[in-house]
Amino acid sequence: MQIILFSFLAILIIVSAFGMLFSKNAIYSAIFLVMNFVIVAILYLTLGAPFIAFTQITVYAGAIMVLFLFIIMLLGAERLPEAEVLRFHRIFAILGALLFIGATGFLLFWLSGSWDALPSPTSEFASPEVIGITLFSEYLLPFLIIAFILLAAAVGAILLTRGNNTPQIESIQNDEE
Amino acid sequence: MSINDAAATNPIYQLVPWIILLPAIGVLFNMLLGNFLSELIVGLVACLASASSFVVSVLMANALANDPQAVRVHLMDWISVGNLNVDWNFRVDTLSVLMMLVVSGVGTLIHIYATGYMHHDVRHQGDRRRYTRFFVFFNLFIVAMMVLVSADNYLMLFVGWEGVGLCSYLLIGFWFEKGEQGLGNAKAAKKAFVVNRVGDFGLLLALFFIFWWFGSFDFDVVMNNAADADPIVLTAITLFMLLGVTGKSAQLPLHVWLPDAMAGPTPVSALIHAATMVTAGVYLIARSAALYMSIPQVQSIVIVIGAATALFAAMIAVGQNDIKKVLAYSTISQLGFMIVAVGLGAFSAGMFHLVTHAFFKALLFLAAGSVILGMKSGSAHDHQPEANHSDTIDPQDMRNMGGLRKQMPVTFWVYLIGGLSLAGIPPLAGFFSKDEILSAAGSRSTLLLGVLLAATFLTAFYIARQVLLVFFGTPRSEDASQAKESSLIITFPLIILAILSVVAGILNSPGNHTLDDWLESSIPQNLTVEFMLPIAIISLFIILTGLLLGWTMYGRKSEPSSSTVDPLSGMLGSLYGGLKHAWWVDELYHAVFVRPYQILARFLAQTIDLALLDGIINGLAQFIGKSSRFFARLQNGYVRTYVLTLFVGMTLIVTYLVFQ
Amino acid sequence: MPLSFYLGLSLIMFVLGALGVLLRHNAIVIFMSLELMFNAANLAFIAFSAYHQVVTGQLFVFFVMAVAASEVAVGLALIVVIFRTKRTINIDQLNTLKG
Amino acid sequence: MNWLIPPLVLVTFFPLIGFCIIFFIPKNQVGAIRWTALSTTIINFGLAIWLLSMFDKTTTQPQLAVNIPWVNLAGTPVQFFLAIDGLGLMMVLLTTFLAPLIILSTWNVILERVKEFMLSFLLLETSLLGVFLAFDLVVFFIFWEFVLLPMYFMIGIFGGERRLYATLKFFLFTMAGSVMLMLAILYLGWQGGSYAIPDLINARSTFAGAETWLFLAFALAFAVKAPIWPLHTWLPDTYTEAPTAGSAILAGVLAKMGTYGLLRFNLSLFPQATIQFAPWMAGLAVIGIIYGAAVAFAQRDIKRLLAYSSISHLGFIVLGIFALNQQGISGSILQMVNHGLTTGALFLIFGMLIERRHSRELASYGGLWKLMPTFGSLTLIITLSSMALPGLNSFIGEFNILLGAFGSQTLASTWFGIIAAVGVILTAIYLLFMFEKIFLGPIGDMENNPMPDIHLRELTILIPILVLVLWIGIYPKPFFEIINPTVEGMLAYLQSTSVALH
Repeated sequence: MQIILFSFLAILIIVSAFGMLFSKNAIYSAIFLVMNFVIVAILYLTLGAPFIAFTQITVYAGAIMVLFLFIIMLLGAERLPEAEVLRFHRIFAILGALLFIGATGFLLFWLSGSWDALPSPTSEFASPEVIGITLFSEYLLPFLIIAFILLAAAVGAILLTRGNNTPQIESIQNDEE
Repeated sequence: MSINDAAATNPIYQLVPWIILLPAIGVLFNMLLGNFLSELIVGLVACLASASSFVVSVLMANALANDPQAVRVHLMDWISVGNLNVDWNFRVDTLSVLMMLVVSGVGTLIHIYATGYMHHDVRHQGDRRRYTRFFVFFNLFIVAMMVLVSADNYLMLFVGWEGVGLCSYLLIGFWFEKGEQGLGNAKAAKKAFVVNRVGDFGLLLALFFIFWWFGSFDFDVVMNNAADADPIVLTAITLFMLLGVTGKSAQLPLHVWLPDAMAGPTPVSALIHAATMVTAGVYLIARSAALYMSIPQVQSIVIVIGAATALFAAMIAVGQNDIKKVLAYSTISQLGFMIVAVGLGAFSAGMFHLVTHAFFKALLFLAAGSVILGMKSGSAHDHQPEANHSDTIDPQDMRNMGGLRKQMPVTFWVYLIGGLSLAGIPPLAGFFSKDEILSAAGSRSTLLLGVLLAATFLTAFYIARQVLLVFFGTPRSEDASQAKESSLIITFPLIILAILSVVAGILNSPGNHTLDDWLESSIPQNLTVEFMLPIAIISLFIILTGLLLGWTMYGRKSEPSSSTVDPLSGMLGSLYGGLKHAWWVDELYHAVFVRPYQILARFLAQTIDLALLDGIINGLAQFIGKSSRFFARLQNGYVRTYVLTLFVGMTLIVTYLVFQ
Repeated sequence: MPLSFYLGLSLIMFVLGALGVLLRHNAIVIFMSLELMFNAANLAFIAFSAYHQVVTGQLFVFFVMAVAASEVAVGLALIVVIFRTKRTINIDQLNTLKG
Repeated sequence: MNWLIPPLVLVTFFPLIGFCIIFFIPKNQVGAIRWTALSTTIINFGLAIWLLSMFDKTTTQPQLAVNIPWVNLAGTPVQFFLAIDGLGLMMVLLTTFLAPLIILSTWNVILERVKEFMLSFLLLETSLLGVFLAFDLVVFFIFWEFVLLPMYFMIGIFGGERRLYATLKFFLFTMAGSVMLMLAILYLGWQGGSYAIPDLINARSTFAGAETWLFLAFALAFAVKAPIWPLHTWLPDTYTEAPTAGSAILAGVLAKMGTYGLLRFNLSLFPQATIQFAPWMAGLAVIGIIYGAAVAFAQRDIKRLLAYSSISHLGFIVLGIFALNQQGISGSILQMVNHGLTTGALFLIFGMLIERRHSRELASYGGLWKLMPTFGSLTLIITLSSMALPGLNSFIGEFNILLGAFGSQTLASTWFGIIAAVGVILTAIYLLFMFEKIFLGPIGDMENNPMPDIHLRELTILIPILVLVLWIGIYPKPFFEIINPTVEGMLAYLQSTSVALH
C-alpha cells in the first residue's frame, strides 16, 4: 500500500521536476515547481511531518512561488532565446549528473543501503506542539538569528529595488569631486 | 734604527704637530673669512702659515743638530681595529726634517711669489674671487705634504700621499673653465689624479703586504724586521711601492700626467710639480731604504726605471716649445736622476739632488712664470681691455719670445743661474749633486753612466735652447717687445732661490759630507759617494758641448720668427716629431687603456646590464604575465561555467570518496 | 518504506535541480532550480528525521525554508536591479566579470 | 635600571608619536606638519644619543634587551625581543641622524601631499629602527616587510616619470627575496623551538643539517636588498625614480638592511655555511665593485650614476663582511655608516641641483663651480669622501675592508683584495668624471646661469654630514670603540663553532 503511494508520488515529483526543467516558458516552469512542492508536502505528511508539510505549502508553494511568478511577469521574462553560447556544456553537465547519480546511487543501494521500513509515524512525534516547544527552548538562538536574517533580507530587498535612490548617489559623488 | 718618545727628550719636539696645524689654521682662516678680506691679508695669512711652519721645522732641525736621535711625537689615536693600531704619530729625524725644511722653505718663498703672481693672474683670467681659493689650496698642499714627510707610519704617509695628489688635482684644475675647449685644464687635473691613483693603488697593495707580514705600519717595526722577511714578500712590497713611486714622481710608465699638469698656475708648477710633491717618491724610497737594500734585484729595476726616465724625458724636453713643458720634462728627467741615486743606495746623493733641484727648478719655474707675466703684460699693453682676445698669441710659447734679456734683466739673470745650475756648471749647486749621482752610477756600471751622461748632455742642450730662445735674439712678437719686468714681490723670491741655487752645493761638496753625516742617523744603509775627478771632468766636458751646440743652433740666428721651423727638425727629421709629441705615449695610453675602458663600460652598461641582466628579469616578469593571462582566460565570466566546474569537481570528489 | 527509497528520490530531485542550474539561461529559472535542490535536501532531512525518530531534522527544514525565503527575497531583488541596468536576465549575457 | 617605557621601545616607536600628531593636523597646515615631523626626528636622534650614553662598550653581548612574550606562530612562541649591540647602535644612530636632514631637504621639494609624505616617512623610520633592533626573527621580518609599505608610497606618489615601473620592480624584487626568508624563518622556528636569536644560536644543532639551504635563503633576501651583483637591477631604476628624499633614505639606510642582515643573522645562525660560502660571496662582491664602477662610468644620468656607484660601494661592504676577520667586519660596519653619510649626502646634493635646474642629465650642467663656489666645494668634499680619500671617512672603512680581505684566512687569497683595490682607481675615474661634467669646464648651458649658490637651509643639511665625514676620517676611535667589541664577539663565536666542527 505504502509502496504504491510512494511510487505514485515519486513519479509525480520526478515528472513535475522534469517539467520545470524543460519548459521553455518560465511561467510553466513555475507552475510545475508549485506542483512539485505540493506533492513533496504530501510526502512529508506520510513521513509524519505535518507542520513542515503545511509550512511547505504556505511558504514555498504559496508565498515564494507567487513572488517568482510576480517577478517573471513584472520583467516580462517568460521566454528567452535559447541559443547555446557554451558548446560542450550540455554534455559535460549531463555526464557529470549521470556520474553523480551513479556514484551516489551506488552508495545508497549497494554499499550502505537501508532496507528496513521506516517506523510508522505516531501523532505525538513531531506534532506542531512538540516542534514549537523544541524551537523555543533548544533552538531559540538560531530562531532569533533566522528572524534577523529575514529582517535583513527584507531591508536589503527594499533597498536594492528602491528606484529613486540612484540620482542621490550620483549627487553625493558629484559633491566629493 | 731606534726611536725615542718625545717626552723623554727635548720638549721642543712637542711643537712638531704645529708644522701641520699652522698651515691648517691658514686654510680654515682663508676658507671661512677669505672672501671678506683684501688680497693683502689673504696672502699675508697664507705666507705666515707657511713661514711659521718653516720656523718650526728650523727649530726641529736645531734640536736634531744637538742629538740626531729620531723622535716620535704622538698627536692622537687614529685607527684601532684588532691587531691594527695606527696613530697620528710624527717622526722627527734627520730625513724628515730635511724634507720639512725644503717643503716649508721653498714653499714659503713660492707663497710670497704667488701673492704677486696670482694678483696678476686672477685679473688676467677674469675671476678675482679665486685669489683666496688659490691660497686655501696652496696652504692645504703644505698641510698634506707635511703630513707625508713627517709621518711615522706608512698609513699616515699614505694620507699625505693622496692629500698632495688631491691638492695637485685642485691646483692643476684651478682655472677649470679654461684650456682646450674649456675643459683642457679640468681634463689635465683628472688625468693627474687618475694616474696618481694607479700609483696609489700600488702603494696601497704594498701597505697590505707590509701589514700582514710585519703586523704594523710603523717605520721602525718594518725596518727593523726587514732583514728577516721573506724575500718574495719583500719583492712584492718594494715593487708595488715602486709603482706608487712612478705615479707620484712621474717616472716611466706613469709620467704622462706631469706635462699636462702645467695647466696649473706657475707657482703650482714650481711648488708641487717641481720642488716638493713629485719628489715624494724619492723620499719614500729613501724612507724604505732597509726594504730596498735587502732586495738587490728590485734595486736594479729602480735604477733601470730611473735611468730610462732620465734619458727619455730629456729627449722629449728638447722638442718642446712651451716654456713650461720644457721644464716639466726636465723635472721628469731630473727625478729620474734622483731615482737612480736612491736605487743605487746613494740615498744622500739622491736627497742632495732633491734639495738642489728643489731650489733651481723652483727658480726656473718661477722665473718662467715671471716671463709669462711679462708676456701677458705686454699683451695687455698693446690690446684694448675690451678687445677680442682670440687673436692674442700664446704667452707660453717660446717661439713668440726672444730678446727678453733687455726687458726683464732680473728675470734673465736668475733664469741663467737656474739654467746653469740645472745643466751642472760648477760651482753651482746642480753640479755637485748631479756629479755625486754620476759618480755613484759610475762605480756601478758604465752603461748606466753612459745613459746618465747622455741625459746630462741633453739637459745642457735643452736648457741652452730655452734660455737662448727666450732671452736672446730679438723679440719675435709684439707682446715680447712690450714685456715688462715683474714687481719686487715676484723677483725677491727669485733672487733668494738664485742665491740658494748657487750656494746649496756646499751641503755636500767634494770632501765635505755634511748631508751624508746629517742623514747618517736616519739612513744607516746609505752609500757615501766620494768625489771622482775623472767623471766630473767628463761630465763637465759633455755639458759644455751641449751648451755650445745649443748656442750654435739657436744663439747665432738673430731674426727667427715664430713661423720659422725649428732648426732641430731639419737635423733630426722624423725623429723630431717623436720628440715633439712625447713619443706618442699619451696616444698609446689612450688607445690601450682609455678607449677600451670606455668601450667596456658602455658594453657593460648597455649590453650586460640593460640588455642581459635586466632583460632576464623583465623576461621573467613577462613570462609570468603571459602565463597568467593564459590562466586568466579560464575565468570566462560565464556563471554557468563556474557552476559546472563546481559541480563536476564535487562529483569527482564524491565519486572518489565512494569508490575509495 | 525503506530509507534508501526516499534518499534515492531526493538524489534524483537534486540532480534535476542541478541540471536546471547548469542548463538554463533564464536567471529566474535557475533560481527555481535552486529551490528544487533545497527541496531535495529537505526531503532527505525529513526522511532521516523519521528514520531516527528525532525531531531535529524537521527543525532544520524549517530553518532551511526561512533562509530560502530570505534568499529568494534578496535574489529576486538583485535580478530586478540587474534587469534594470542590463535589460536582460539571460545569465550568459552577464559575463563582464572575467579575466 | 627600570624604565617606565624601555629605552629601545621608546626609540623605535617614537616617530609614531609624531605620526599621531600629524595625523590630526589638517592637510593644508603644511608648515605645522613639516615642523612636527622635523622635531619628532630630531628628538628621536636625541633619544638615540641617550641610548649611546647608556651603551656599555665593554661587553660583546647585546644589551638593554626588552623581551615580552607575544604570540604563537606555527606552534612556536614569538617574543617581542629588542636589544642593541655595537652594530645595531651604529645603524640606529645613522638612521636617526639622517632622518631630520632628509626631512629638511624636502622643504622646497615636496609641496603637495605633504601630510602623506611625512606620515610615510615617520612610519618608515619606525620600521627601519625596528629592523635594526629586533632580535626575534618574526619581529624582524615584520619590520623588514613593513619598510616596503611607506617606501612604496614615497616612490609611487612622489617619484619621477617612470615611478610605477620602478616601484613595481622594487616591490617584486624585494618580495621575491623575502619569500625565501620567510620560509627559512618558519623552518627555523619549527626546528629550533624559538624565533629569538640567542635561543636559536643555542639550538643550532637542531637545524645544522639544513644550514646550507637556510644560509642561501637568508642570503638571497639580503642580497636583493643590499644589493649584491647580479641581483641589483631594481636599484638603478628605483634610485632614479625615487624623489630625492627617497633616494637618500634608500641609499643611506635601506641598502644597509641587507648587509646588516648578513652580519646579524647569517654570521651568527649559520657560521659553518658562512665560512663555506665566504669566497663565493666575496667573489660576487668583487664583481660588484668593478662592475658597478665601470657601469657608473658609462652613465649620463646623475642619479643612475650614483645608483651604480652604490652597487660598487656596497660590494666593498659585503667583501669586508665575508673577509671574516676583525679588520674586514669592523671596516664594513663603519663603511655602512660612511656610505650612508656620503651617498646620502650626494643624493641630497644632487637633489638640490635638480631642484634648481630640473634635469638629471650630466650634459645639462657644466662649470657650476664658478657660479656656486661654496656648493661646489662642499660637493667636492663629499665626492672625495666617496672615492675614499685618506683623511675622510670612507677611507677608514674601505682601507680596513681591503686590508681585511687581503689578509683574510677564510678567503685564503690575496686576489680579492687586489682586484677590489682596482675598484679604488675606477671609483676615482667615474666620480671625477661626474664632478668634471657638473662643476668644471665652461658654463655649459645658458639655463645654468641664474643658479643661486647654496642657501642656509641646504647648508644646515650638509654641515652636520661634513662634520661627521671629517670626524670619522681623522678620529674614528669613538666609532671603533662601539663596533669592535661586537665584532670580537662575532669572531669568537665563529671561531668556536668552526673549532667544534673540525
